[in-house]
Amino acid sequence: MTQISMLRRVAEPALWFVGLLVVWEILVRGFAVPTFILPAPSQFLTQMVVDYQRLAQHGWATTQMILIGFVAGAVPGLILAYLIARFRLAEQILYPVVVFIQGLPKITLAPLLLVWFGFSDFPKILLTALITFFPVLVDAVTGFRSIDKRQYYLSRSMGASWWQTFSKFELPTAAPYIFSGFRITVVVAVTVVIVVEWLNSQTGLGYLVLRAMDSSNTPLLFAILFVGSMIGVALSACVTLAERLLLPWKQA
Amino acid sequence: QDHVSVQMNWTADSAHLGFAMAESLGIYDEYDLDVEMIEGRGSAVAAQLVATGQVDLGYADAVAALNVASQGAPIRIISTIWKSGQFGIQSLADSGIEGPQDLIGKRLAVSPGSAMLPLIPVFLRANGIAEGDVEITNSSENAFIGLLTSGQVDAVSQTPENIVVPLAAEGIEANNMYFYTNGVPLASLSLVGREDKLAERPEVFSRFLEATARGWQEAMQDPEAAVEALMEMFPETEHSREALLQAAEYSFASVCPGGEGDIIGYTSAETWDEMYDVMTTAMDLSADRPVADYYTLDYTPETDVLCN
Amino acid sequence: MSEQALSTPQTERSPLWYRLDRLRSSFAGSAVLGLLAIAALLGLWEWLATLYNVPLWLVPKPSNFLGRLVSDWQMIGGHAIATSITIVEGFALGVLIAVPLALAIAAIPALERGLYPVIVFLNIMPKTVIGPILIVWFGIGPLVAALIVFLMCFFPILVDAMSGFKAVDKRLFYISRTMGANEWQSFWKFRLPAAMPHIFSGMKIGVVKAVEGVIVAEFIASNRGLGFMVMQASAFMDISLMFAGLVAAAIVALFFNGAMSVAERVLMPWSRAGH
Amino acid sequence: MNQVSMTSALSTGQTSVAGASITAQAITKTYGEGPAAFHALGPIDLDIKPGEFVSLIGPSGCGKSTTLLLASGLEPLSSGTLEVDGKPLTRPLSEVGIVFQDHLLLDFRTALDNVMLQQEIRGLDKAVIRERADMLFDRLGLKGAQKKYPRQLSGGMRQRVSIARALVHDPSMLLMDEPFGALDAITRTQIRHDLEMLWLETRKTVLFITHSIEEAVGLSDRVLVMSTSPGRIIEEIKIDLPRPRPAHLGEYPEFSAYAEKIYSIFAKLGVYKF
Amino acid sequence: MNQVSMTSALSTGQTSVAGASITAQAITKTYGEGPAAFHALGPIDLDIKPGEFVSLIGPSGCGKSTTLLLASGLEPLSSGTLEVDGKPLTRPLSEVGIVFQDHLLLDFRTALDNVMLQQEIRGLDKAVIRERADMLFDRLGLKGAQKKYPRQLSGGMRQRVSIARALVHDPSMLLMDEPFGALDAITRTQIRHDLEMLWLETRKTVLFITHSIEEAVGLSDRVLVMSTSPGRIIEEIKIDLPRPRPAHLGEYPEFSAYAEKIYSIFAKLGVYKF
Ligand SMILES: Nc1ncnc2c1ncn2[C@@H]1O[C@H](COP(=O)(O)OP(=O)(O)OP(=O)(O)O)[C@@H](O)[C@H]1O
Ligand SMILES: Nc1ncnc2c1ncn2[C@@H]1O[C@H](COP(=O)(O)OP(=O)(O)OP(=O)(O)O)[C@@H](O)[C@H]1O
Ligand SMILES: NC(=[NH2+])NCCC[C@H](N)C(=O)O
Ligand SMILES: [Mg+2]
Ligand SMILES: [Mg+2]
Repeated sequence: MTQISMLRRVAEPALWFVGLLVVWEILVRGFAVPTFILPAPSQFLTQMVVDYQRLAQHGWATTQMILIGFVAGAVPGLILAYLIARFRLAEQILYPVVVFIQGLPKITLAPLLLVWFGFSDFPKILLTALITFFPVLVDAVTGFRSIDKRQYYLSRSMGASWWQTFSKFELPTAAPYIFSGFRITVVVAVTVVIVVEWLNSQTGLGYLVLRAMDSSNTPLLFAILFVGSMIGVALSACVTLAERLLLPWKQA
Repeated sequence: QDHVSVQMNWTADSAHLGFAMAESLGIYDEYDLDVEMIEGRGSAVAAQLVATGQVDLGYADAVAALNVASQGAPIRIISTIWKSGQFGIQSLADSGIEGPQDLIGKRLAVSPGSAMLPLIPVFLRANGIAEGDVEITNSSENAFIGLLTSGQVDAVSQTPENIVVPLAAEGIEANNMYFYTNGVPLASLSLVGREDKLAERPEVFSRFLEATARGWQEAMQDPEAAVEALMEMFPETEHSREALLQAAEYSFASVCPGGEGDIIGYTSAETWDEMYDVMTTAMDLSADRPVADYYTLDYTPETDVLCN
Repeated sequence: MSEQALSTPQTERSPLWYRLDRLRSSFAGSAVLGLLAIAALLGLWEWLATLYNVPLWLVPKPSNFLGRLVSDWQMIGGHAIATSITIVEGFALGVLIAVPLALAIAAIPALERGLYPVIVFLNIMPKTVIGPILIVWFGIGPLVAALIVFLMCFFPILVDAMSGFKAVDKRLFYISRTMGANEWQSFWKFRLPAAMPHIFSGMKIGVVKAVEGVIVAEFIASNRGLGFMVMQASAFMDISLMFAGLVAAAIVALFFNGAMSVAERVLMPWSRAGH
Repeated sequence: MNQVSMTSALSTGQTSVAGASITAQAITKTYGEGPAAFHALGPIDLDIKPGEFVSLIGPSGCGKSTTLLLASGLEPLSSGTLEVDGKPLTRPLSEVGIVFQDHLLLDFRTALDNVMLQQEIRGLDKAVIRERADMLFDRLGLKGAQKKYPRQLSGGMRQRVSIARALVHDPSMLLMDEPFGALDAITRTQIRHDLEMLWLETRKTVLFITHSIEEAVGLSDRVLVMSTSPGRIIEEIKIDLPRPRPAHLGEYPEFSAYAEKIYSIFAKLGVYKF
Repeated sequence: MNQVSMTSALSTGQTSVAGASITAQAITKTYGEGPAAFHALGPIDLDIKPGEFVSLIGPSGCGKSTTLLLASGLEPLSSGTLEVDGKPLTRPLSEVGIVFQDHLLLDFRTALDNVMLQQEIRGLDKAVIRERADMLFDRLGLKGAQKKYPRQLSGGMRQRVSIARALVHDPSMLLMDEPFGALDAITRTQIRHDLEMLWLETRKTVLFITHSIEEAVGLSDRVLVMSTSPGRIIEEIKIDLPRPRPAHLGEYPEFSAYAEKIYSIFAKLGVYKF
């Protein structure tokens, strides 16, 4: 039973991917699209095999950065979300500031951050966190607000402390929303990290992107993006898995 | 050995052949220098990193460096390596664009935010072309090759290394027209230092300039070896040997625009005055400080290193 | 009679008017507080910059770029409007495609297993890389900018709408089916309103991503808009105009977000009622 | 309160379309699958004739609500066959009014809008249904609650709104899951009477789930008594009492005899401990 | 089923801490504000002595649940004063067991975990409470439901889980809002009896809200009858019947007299139409 569904879980997306790549290959060949505009899958997949070592190494650097950036974005996102959802004043003061900061095209700041902090990890983490925390924040706010106010009757009548109310009532109620924020964030984070590395790093897939672009090596470029996307798909699957494990009542 | 860190303008390419050659031939060792070349992300960033003191020297386009300096950054250009501008206009060979006048009525793609942007109006004016006569469209430079080959634009503004060389690799012939030779006589990639750091170890920087100039001289003599040296110094580079070799021609032309006998890395005070004139009159650079505030010839090597 | 005394004073105003009035006052209230908070943030920045004597080429002071915002308001405003139009186009496209797609994915498990990873996969392609390819395909023009905005805001809306549709209490379908509701009715009258809180949070994220996207889009291909202006400014090393552009973009984001909140209050009156 | 009786509010002139029949053979329901499977109901047989009023009574958790969900086609059978009007049920019944045990009002609609949903979805005449809705609101003591959202209503009011929703479109069959559970004794008796009058007039088929022996006996042609979980029908009791039946049933010995009989069946199930 | 009686399951040896007193003067509650304000309750007075069992009965929507929320300190008063054990109530009571009308189980916890929440939050001994929980589950007919999530339970089972949750920590005061509403007649009588036995043993203060006249008379020392909305207390009836009271109250004339009295008060409120 479970084995069959496991198989499906892997086979079905795989089928879609293969389909996508085949259509891509046919289109590129059919319309004779030059490689420097859009390489055929066969080209960049070959490139992937050739360059697997470098891709793996930089891919790992990027993955680490994504994970760090994700945590650095999600944790403040959750804290702010809680404050915003619970305290009207916090909502009125913090939310506009958050939207304001979020509305600043922070990517433009990448060169400035590079000037301030050099090629260190800090500006990369900062940028990633700044760009990624918003989805978690917004979804968590909705989640914390979705709690039926009458549940507070229950928690208060038990004399629950602040922490107990949070951990036993509010957090589980908001959890499905928070996970949906995570699903968005983890995917956004991949893109962001790649762009940030492209602008501001000496390692990672984004840095390789820069190299590939400089030398007009589009097969390499797409090989890199393919790897990045696979990382994203994998991380996204991890979030789904975590959701299944942590929120068993959604499955029942 | 004296340590000198240099913030490069970009990732390693033909603009850094001279440095790689100096390193690989042991010239820097000879001058008792321990040189660290750091790949970068644009000239402005390099100039700013010098200003914040994170590196000893920067390798940046003169226009960008002067712009940073004019906003109060305590930096000075100590040597102009690429004495002629790197930017220009590229078009497919069969487009019939040979000179500036041929651009009239054509579509020209420019990348917003790029360093060539301020140069284009100067270039047009110098050639008596009204801005409305050329249809300028804004597009990311990463689309340039596609736009050119698909015929969506007639010309693009970039460096020949970034357009002509990769097109050649695809078997497509293209032309380049430098701004420098068409009415915009501005220097390009230059070494920039911060005033206090320069004052601290004047003689070290002097040595560095001489060693570097000699590196370029050697590179021009043996381009293959220079490319080899570059690939050894920056093994991560994606550029192919052939591409680097082709680009080297453009690079060397910029180092020695005056041809044989030109002094590598040296721009005279008179030329500086002319450049400053162009920048303050045609390019909005503030003229409240004299040009002598922005450059110094104090570190120029005792003995001139000449082009051959 | 004490009962009379206790009952609330009768007012002439209709409940609708009262609702509008409350909305306005509370909305204006939040707006003022929010602006004060942002002003405080900028004030702190100004103070620190002055205190440490930070030079302009490193970080401009708020007084520098806010001044530009005022003196060049016509030019900046024009770009802001161009940007806003692109946002509206791309965002509308995003909502129109993401919501129905989310419904399909939520309804058909095979799509979630198969199509969703592909969407994740495609979504990760950085827009800065996709953009140039789009330009070559679609030409330089507003279409590409709108497409990039669409690509940016599509995903958050999709994900949140998906969880919204999935979170709908299964028992609500009991009612819709016993009423013989057709697919359209059950979507329109049950699933959509029930999923609304999720969709709105997706749209709130989406609209901010759209602002981010539009700037990127205008870096890549456009002849107007705030992103274009910021890039021009950076080419000319006009840092204060650059920051003025960034701030203007943030204001555009605030505006769209505010519009979102108003839409939420109007479209989901039940979320405000009671308690 | 409005003095129009619910009966007149409900019969819109069109006299008595006979209701549908429900026939079920050996239906069962198992929730979940694999080791987590839970056999919740049956096998049970049902044979409800057109226009009959049948009550289902049984201990909590025995599968009454499940039976209703199966009979309405809302949950698939795990086994057995089910026919409505002689035709196998392939999709949820829609010519029906259902009161669910947990009222299932839509949070995002006001009380009135919850009721008017029937009109919107079925495409009925708005003015007519609106009038019926207003009468039902009056009749059910919901005056003034029209514009409130469910969460602003008391428990009993929510239940009454859901009753209004099930009746407003004058359905030919009624399925009601403990509809009067949260009502006070008086309203409960009142509405029971009203429902009986309505039924007498239109003779719709009614499947009525209740915990209350009094209600079951007071309303039904037939009472089906279910065993503890997994529920099966262990007794079928025909109630031969004249209609309309009186309010204070306790005072009538015929009633008490039936009630006593059901009590004793329950007692045999071993529920009592004292 | 387990034959241990609920009483013994509930009294953990520690004999009868007398309950708290509740005194309220002219309390009222208005929900919302401005033109949307709704005057839901009062003014009413309450004077519940320690260890007293008081029922509140009244038509649906009259403000019974609201009274409970006020008395527990969960909703702020709109006016009036309220004291518990002689001290003004400034924060929600916590030494209390509350059964809410809409059970308020947490969707994301299994039945057992919903009950064990009391232990987790109050930091009680896990083993002890777990044992009590198991006994309550048995006693309330919830055997086997421990690991089910609320949505997998029948309506009545959910309500019983919430009763277990209110009793598991052996509180000194009980506030119950229609706790037996969704139970079948038999279980209902059974649990009523069990609750009475428990109360006799420990004499906690109980405020009991019900729609059932039978339950009110069968359990209480005093019954407070409320008027229609906005509810006020219109009658106070002392129930002078010996305890424990029998299961089939209907058969006892003393009981019928009290019931009749309440019926007649309700009837005067104008609820009856037939
Ligand atoms: N949060 C709220 N906002 C507005 N009105 C409310 C709210 N809660 C209750 N009411 C109103 O207050 C009145 C009393 O409600 P309450 O729940 O106390 O009634 P009740 O006596 O418990 O009724 P029932 O027996 O049906 O449970 C009702 O008219 C209800 O509509
Ligand atoms: N979705 C579900 N998943 C798993 N088990 C379920 C589900 N719904 C109901 N059950 C189980 O099926 C049994 C019968 O439930 P049902 O709701 O039909 O009982 P009921 O007779 O209506 O009880 P009540 O009188 O308490 O409403 C119960 O034991 C319940 O736990
Ligand atoms: N592929 C590129 N964008 N190259 C740009 C090179 C950087 C340029 N030479 C500068 O000095 O700023
Ligand atoms: Mg049920
Ligand atoms: Mg109530």
